[in-house]
Amino acid sequence: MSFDYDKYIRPGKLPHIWCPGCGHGIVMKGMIRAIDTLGLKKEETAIVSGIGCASRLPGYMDCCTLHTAHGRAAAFATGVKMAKPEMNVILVGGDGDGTAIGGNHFIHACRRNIDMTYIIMNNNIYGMTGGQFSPCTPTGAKASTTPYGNPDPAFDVAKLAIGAGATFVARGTAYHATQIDKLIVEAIQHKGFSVVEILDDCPTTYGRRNKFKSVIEMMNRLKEIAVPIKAAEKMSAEQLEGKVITGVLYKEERPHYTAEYAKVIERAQK
Amino acid sequence: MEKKLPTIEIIEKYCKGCHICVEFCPTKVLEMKGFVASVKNLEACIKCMQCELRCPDFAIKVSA
Amino acid sequence: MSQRYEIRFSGAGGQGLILAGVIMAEAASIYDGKQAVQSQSYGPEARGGASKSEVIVSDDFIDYPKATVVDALLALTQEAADKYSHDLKEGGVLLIDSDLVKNVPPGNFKTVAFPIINTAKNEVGREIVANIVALGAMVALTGVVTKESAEKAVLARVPEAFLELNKKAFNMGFDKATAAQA
Amino acid sequence: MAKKVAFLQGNEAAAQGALYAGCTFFGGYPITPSTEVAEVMSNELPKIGGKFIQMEDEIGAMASVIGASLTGAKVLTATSGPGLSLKQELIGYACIAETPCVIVNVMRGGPSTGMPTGPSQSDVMCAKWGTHGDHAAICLTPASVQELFEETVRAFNLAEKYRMPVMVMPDEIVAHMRERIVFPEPGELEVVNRTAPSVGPAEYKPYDTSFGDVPPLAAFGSGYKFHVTGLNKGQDGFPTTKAAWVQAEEERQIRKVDANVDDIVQFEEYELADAEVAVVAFGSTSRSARFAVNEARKQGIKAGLFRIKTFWPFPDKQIAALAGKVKRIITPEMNLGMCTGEVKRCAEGKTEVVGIFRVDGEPINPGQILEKIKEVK
Repeated sequence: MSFDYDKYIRPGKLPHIWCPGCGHGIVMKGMIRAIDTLGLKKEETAIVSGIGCASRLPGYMDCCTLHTAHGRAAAFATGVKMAKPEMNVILVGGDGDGTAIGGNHFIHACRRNIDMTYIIMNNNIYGMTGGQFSPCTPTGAKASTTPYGNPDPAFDVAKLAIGAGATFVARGTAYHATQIDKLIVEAIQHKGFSVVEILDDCPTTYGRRNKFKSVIEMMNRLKEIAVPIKAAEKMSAEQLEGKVITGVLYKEERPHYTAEYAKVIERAQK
Repeated sequence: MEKKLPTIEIIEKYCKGCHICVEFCPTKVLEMKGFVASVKNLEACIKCMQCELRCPDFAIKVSA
Repeated sequence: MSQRYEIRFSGAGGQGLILAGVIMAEAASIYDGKQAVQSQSYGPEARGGASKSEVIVSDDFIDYPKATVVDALLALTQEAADKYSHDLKEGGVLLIDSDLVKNVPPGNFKTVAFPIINTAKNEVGREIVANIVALGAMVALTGVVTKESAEKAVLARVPEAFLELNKKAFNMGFDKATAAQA
Repeated sequence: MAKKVAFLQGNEAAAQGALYAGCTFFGGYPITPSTEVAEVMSNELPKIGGKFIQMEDEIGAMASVIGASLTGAKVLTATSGPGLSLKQELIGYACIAETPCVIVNVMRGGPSTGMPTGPSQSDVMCAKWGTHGDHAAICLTPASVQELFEETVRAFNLAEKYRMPVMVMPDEIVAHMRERIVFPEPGELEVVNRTAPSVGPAEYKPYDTSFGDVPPLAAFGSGYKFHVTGLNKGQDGFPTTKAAWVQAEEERQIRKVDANVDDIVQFEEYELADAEVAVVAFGSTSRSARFAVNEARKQGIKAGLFRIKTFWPFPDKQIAALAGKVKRIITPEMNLGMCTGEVKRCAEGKTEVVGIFRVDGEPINPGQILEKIKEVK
C-alpha cells in the first residue's frame, strides 16, 4: 500500500533540490516512515541540520526545522534538547558537514550521550560545493581537489561514533531502502545519542569522477559492498575485505544527558 | 477470477529521470519515456513496492 | 575621611591576597557604610608570580578604581616589595613580612615588619591563614575600617569549620601590628 | 524592607543581571577573564530549573544558546576576545535568523591570545564588524558593577524587543573589580518578554512583516512549526534569492536598530554645560576620565565628560552636538583609536579630537588624561 509521505512534507516544497539519482530523497522517505511508525508529533519534533546538500532536508519537513551553519547542527540541537528535553530531536546532514567542520560537535554529542538521533548521509564527497574530497572520501579516489587521487585516509563514521561514546550506532545504505526506516525507528527509540550512517551516492560529483557509468552502477555498488552484521559474523577477514557491515553495529544503555542534568537540578534544589 | 491490478501513479513534475525504479523493478513493469518514468507492463506488477520505496524524488505511488 | 584611601595587598599568587582585599573592601562598604572598590591584577599562573589586590575606600563616589598614590602597602614577598612600592606615598604605611622581605624598599614611609607567614604557621597553627593575619595587621595600621566590621567581614567569608582559626589569625595580626608600630 | 546588598565582582553582577532578566539557559566555554559569569550561572540556573551547559568550544556555545532561544528561553553566553572571534560565525546567524540572545564579552588584550589577564577595550569594532555581511549591532559598555547588572538586564530587554543578539562588553577591569551592589526588587527594573505570535500555528510566519519590523517569534515545542535558516529568507522563513525580497529584508534588519537609536542609545554627561574640553570615554576608562575632569576643574579648567554607555549604535547625534560646542575632545581608550575614529567621524572636523591610547595591559590613569586636558585646553 502506498505510503502517504505528503502528510509530513510542507506543501509546495517538492520537487526537492537533489540531483537525479541522489539517495538523499530515499533516506528522507525512510526517516518519514520512521517518524510515522513511532507516531511522533510534528510540532514536537525538531529536525536540525548544518550546511550541504543533505542539510537541505529539514526545509521539506513539516516540523520544527532548523537549518543552521556548516557543521554546527549538533551544537544547535544540543541547545534545543537541553532547553526542551521533551522534544524529539533529529539531526541530519552529510559526511563533510558532520565529520570535518562539525567533527568536534559530533564527538561531544556522542560523549554526552544526549538523547538525539543523527542521520548522517555519507556520500563520500562535498556535493554542494562541487565535489571536493571529504574526510569520508576513500583513499585514492578522485575529487575536484584530489586530481591525482586522494592521499587522505577516510574516517569510519561508525567507529568514530562508537569511540566517542555514542550508545547506538547503525549503518544502512540508500539501496537497502526497506531497512532505513527500521534502523531509524530503533535509533529514535534508543535513549541516548544514536547515529545512523546511511551510505549514499553522489552521482553528480563523485560518480562522474570515479568511473561510475550511471546511478545504477553506484546503487549496485552499495548493494554489493553491504554485508548484514549477522552474515558478517560468519565471514573471514578476507571475505570481508572491501565490504561494509550494515545493521545495528553497537548498542549500550548508559545514562543520557538531559536525564543526568535533571539530577543536577534535583541536587541544586535540595 | 480476474487479477486485480494495482495503480502506479507517476508524478511527472517530481520525476528527475534517474532510472532507479526502472532498473530495480524485479518484473520490469516500468520504462523510461523520454526523461520520465512510465508504466510499460502493469500486468507484471507484483506490488513489491520497491519502486516507490527507492524513488528518491517522491514521484511514484503504488496503490493496490 | 572624605578623601580616597588606597590600600594594596601584594605578594605571590596563591597567598590569598585577593581575598584579603575583598574582605577589607567588604568591611568598608557593607559593614562601615563607606564606598569601596576592590580590584586586582595577576599573571597567568594560579600559584606563584607577583600578585596584587587593591582597595580604594572613600566617603564619596569612587571613580578611578585602581591605585593612584598608595596609602598603605602590604608586601609578602621580596618581588612584590620591589615591584609594587614605587607609588607608595610619602608618609604612607608599608607592612612587610620580616622573614621574606630582607631588602626594605627605600622611601619616606613608615615601615612595619613582623614574620607574618611564620605567625600564621607557628602561632595560629596554619600557614593558609597568613592572608588573614596580614589583613588584621593592615586593619590595625590603616584604621580605615573598624576592627569590628573587619572581623565580621572575615567571618562572613570563611567556612564555618574555620571560624575560630580565622578569628585567631585576624586578632593575632591586629595585635602584632599594633605592637610593632608602638 | 531593606534591599539586598552585596559586594560583588562585575562578572558575578552580569550573571545576576541575567537571572533578574529571566535568563533560563546558559551555554558557554571557559575563557579568561569572563569565566566567573559561567561559574555563577552553573550554580544558579539549576536552582530555578534552568539549564547550564559547558560546550565543546566557543562556536558550540553560541550554537547552543541560539538553539535554546528558539524554544522560547532567554539565553546567555559569555566570552572574551578570542572566543568572540570564534563566535562571530553564529552571531551572524543570530542576526539573520533574528534570534534573541545576549553575549557578555569581557575585553582583554588582543589580537589573538594577546594578554588574557590584562584589560583592554579593543573588541568594540569586533562587536560591530566581526561577523561578515550587513547587520545591525547593539553593544553596551558598562562602567561599574551596578551598571553591569543593570545593563545586562537591558541587553536582554533589547534582544527580546528587537529579536537580535545584543552584546554587553565590560573591559576586564569592570568585569573583575568588586563593588557594592544594591539588588533591584523584582519589578523595579523593566523586564521585556518576547512577543508571542497573535496568530495560530496555521497562519504563523516567523518573519511576517505585517506585524512590523520586528515580527513575533514563536517557540519550538509550543505547537508552532516553522523553518529557521541562515540563508536569506522570505516572510515564511524559507530560503529565497528573490532580489527585491532579499534587499527589503536586509534593510529591515538594519532598520530595526537604525530607526530606534533613541530607544537604545544611553549616555551620561558630566560637567559638560560650560565645558571647553570634553573627554569622551567608556567603560573603566570613563572612571579615570571623571577623576581627571574633577582634578582639572579644581585647577580652573573647564573640562567635562561624555560617557558612552551604548557603544553601538554609536551616539552619533550627541557627539556631533558636543563637537559643535567644545574646543577640544579627548578620547582615552585602551586600544589604538577605535572610539577616536568614531568620534572624529561624528565631529566632522568641527573640533579637534585627540586620542590617548594604551594597549600595554595597564589602565589609562587619571594623570595621563589630566595631562592631556592641560595640554589641549
